[in-house]
Amino acid sequence: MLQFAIQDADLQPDQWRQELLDPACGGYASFEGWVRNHNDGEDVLRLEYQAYAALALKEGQRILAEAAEKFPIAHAKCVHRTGALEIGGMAVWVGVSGGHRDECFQACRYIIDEVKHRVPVWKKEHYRNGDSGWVNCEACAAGGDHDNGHRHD
Amino acid sequence: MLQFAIQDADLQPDQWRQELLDPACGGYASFEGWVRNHNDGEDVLRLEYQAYAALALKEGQRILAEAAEKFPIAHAKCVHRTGALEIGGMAVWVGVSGGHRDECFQACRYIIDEVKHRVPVWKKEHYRNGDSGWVNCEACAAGGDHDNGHRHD
Amino acid sequence: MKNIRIEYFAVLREQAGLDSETLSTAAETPQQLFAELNERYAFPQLQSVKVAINDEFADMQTPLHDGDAVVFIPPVAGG
Amino acid sequence: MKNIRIEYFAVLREQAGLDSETLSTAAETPQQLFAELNERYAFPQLQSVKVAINDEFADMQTPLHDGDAVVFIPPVAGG
Repeated sequence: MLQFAIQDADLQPDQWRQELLDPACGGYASFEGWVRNHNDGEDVLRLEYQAYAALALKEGQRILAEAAEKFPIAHAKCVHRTGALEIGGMAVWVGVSGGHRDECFQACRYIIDEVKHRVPVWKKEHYRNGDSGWVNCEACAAGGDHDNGHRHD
Repeated sequence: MLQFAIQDADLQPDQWRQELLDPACGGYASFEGWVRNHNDGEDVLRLEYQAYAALALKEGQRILAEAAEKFPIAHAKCVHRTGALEIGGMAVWVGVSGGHRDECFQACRYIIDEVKHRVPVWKKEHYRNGDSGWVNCEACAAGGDHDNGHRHD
Repeated sequence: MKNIRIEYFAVLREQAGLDSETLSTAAETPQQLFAELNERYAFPQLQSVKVAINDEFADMQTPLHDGDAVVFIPPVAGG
Repeated sequence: MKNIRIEYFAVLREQAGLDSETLSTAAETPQQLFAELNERYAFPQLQSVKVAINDEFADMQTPLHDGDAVVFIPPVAGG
């Protein structure tokens, strides 16, 4: 099973984990992206995610297929949240099951890395100081250099 | 929070995940080790885990401390199961939360790798053909070479 | 002239003040179309902009056809 | 002679047929103690065996003291 989805409601990892169970699998790796209370030195109050759904679903599905081609996994699922999220909210979830832990970890990492760079989803941060900005948008966020790939988890 | 535990009852990852929530964290990585229905070409019916608890708890706790020293994570927890497990049962769980995904993935992987090699826990596999054997025990398991570090997930 | 449907997301949606519109344009490529829209809406400067035509990634030099649906994609930031 | 408490796990427990015992022994080190036990129980051959004294990993050449608790550790296989 390889499935990418987008939804405007709270993510349900406990439920989706069940979909990846397989008696032939010895490992399961998962990742959750949570909304942090700070980013780039700013206090973040909440976030807002927007997706270009038609293309995001295609691109997400392609990423899962690539992961399954590169690593001998059995199942992978990824769901991205849209809409308003509070601090601590879950923005994205990835789950992977496979024979051994090595392929599970590698595929899980591959999926989240690619999703963050390729799937057309955008987030707007709302700061304590009243500012807000679309992340990775040079001219709209305070504080400039948003070209650091390791900053937005 | 850094906590290693051993228990003879079913693992409860959904509950433990809550303990790792932190508004300063942007990422959460977890791993589950499941009992596979095969290993080394043999059909496995069930497994039995035995732990030298007093030392396992110390060594497990040391591993978590090492992970937190090597990678800038916030919280990590690992629980290992003992006793009899059926196919699909969860033998070990690791959860890590931190600021960014990179340290979460790395610490989670470090913990499970070290736990598997250093924590005094042993498993006995019961095969469909009636045989059984303590994994990694040369003379007792059928089929010989158990020195392959990537075989037991 | 061709009719092109344009959908806006993120900072482009905010700056254009609308989710989507259908435009009659002489633009031959997404590149030309984006320049035309930029004159109208004065988008903020972006590190990069990609384009999708009919819900697939495309090149900014791809010839546009009457009835195409175009989306300009500012740098993404999921997760 | 010193009294040593020995706890067995996994294949060693199965082969010895007991969980633990207290032994009066002349062995000076875990290495010597293991050889003595091996003569009695004929343990299967192991790739390696480690030792813990009083619930801490120790060297097979560490001097044993009266009252020590010793555990021999066959290759582990958790997860």
